[in-house]
Amino acid sequence: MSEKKIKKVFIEGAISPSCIADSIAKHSTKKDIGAHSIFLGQVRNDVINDKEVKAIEYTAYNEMAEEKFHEIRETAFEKYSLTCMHIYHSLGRVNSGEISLFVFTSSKHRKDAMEVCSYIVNRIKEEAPVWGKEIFEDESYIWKQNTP
Amino acid sequence: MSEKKIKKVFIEGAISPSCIADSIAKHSTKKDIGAHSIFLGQVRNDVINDKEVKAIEYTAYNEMAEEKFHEIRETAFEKYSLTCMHIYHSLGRVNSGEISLFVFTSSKHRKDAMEVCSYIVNRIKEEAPVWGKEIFEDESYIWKQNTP
Amino acid sequence: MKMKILAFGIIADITGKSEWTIENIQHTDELKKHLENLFPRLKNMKYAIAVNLLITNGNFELTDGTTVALMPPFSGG
Amino acid sequence: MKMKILAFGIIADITGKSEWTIENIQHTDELKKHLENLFPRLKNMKYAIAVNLLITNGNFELTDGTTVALMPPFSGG
Repeated sequence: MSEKKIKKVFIEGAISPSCIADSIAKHSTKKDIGAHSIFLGQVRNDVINDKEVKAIEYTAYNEMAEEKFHEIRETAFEKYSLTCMHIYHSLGRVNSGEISLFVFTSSKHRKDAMEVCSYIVNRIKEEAPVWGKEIFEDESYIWKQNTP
Repeated sequence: MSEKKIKKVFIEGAISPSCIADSIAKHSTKKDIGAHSIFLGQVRNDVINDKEVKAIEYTAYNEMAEEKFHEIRETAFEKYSLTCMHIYHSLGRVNSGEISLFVFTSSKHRKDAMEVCSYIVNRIKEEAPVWGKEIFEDESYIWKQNTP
Repeated sequence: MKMKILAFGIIADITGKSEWTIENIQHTDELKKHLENLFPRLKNMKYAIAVNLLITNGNFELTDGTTVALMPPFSGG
Repeated sequence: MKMKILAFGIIADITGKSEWTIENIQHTDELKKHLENLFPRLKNMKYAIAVNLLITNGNFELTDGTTVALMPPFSGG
């Protein structure tokens, strides 16, 4: 492994609204920021073969995922005019209605903040080695497939 | 005025992170939502002619603005696959580092939530009859000009 | 024939008031001329005119009881 | 020559284990054939192979001490 500092992305279980509020509040000291863009992924209660999804259980290839998140982070800072960025992804069980992905980008102007947020979310969905297992009421499951 | 129900958009002073957290938390019962997109406008401490902006004071043509927000809302629901949307805009004084605009869109899938959020923010900046007065340390001011 | 005038942002600074009544002005072009005579700084200002909440394009006839808003470029958000 | 194999998602379900060691396999194509013999369901699966954290394209030579990960399509977020 190289010596670059890798920020912690994975957190155990759902991401709470109060954690998101804390993250936002911390940026009030960064007074050159004019625009924040936030993406939140929430677990849906899809019905598959007549059974309702109660939760998603996430697993990851942690070591590779942390590298990938770091690379996405570096590229985002190179490609966009960006002041701050934070990524949090759940591992383990997240119930439907709860939040499992939190991407937070901040820039001087709105265009940068919004474009880079969308860029990061798309790369995470496509490239992060994370797998979701959709668990039904009876604890049976299927492996989730992301829509492109 | 027509009889359509107009949602309240303007709030007095800054939008607090805890208000944003409450808004997010309320959506955990809407289990068909898979993606939230949030835009936050934060007041910057720009330096203009060697003086630092300490706050922005917002005024609006309230009656016209509420109509415009309503129209933006209706068009957004027509153009995009959207489950929920909320717009909050500050009136009065908002200090640098504080939040003055909060746009919150929710959809089944990420693409809709992110595109419509950006659409709404751009329309608000261009079409909402709201004016910001940038106030300096010595209480002198200039009228804000939005970047396109 | 009376109309209500509303002024916003820098325009209210220039006119020194944000709401007043005018009489016997037939259309928006006449109103602009009238205001620019009273407040010459308006001549170099970019502003939109809304009549009863709708932004006007070109010259627009004014009738009794209308509300006319003078609006400099928006800067919300 | 020993290599560590990691299996994720539905692949770990099929193989019944998420981590094990194999010996004396020269390259990724040989590994795939070996695994598909042991676990025929893998033949119809779409999966990527990462060697030491990097996703491989085409056949890739394996050396002592490498870590090989078997990864079905990602579904995070």
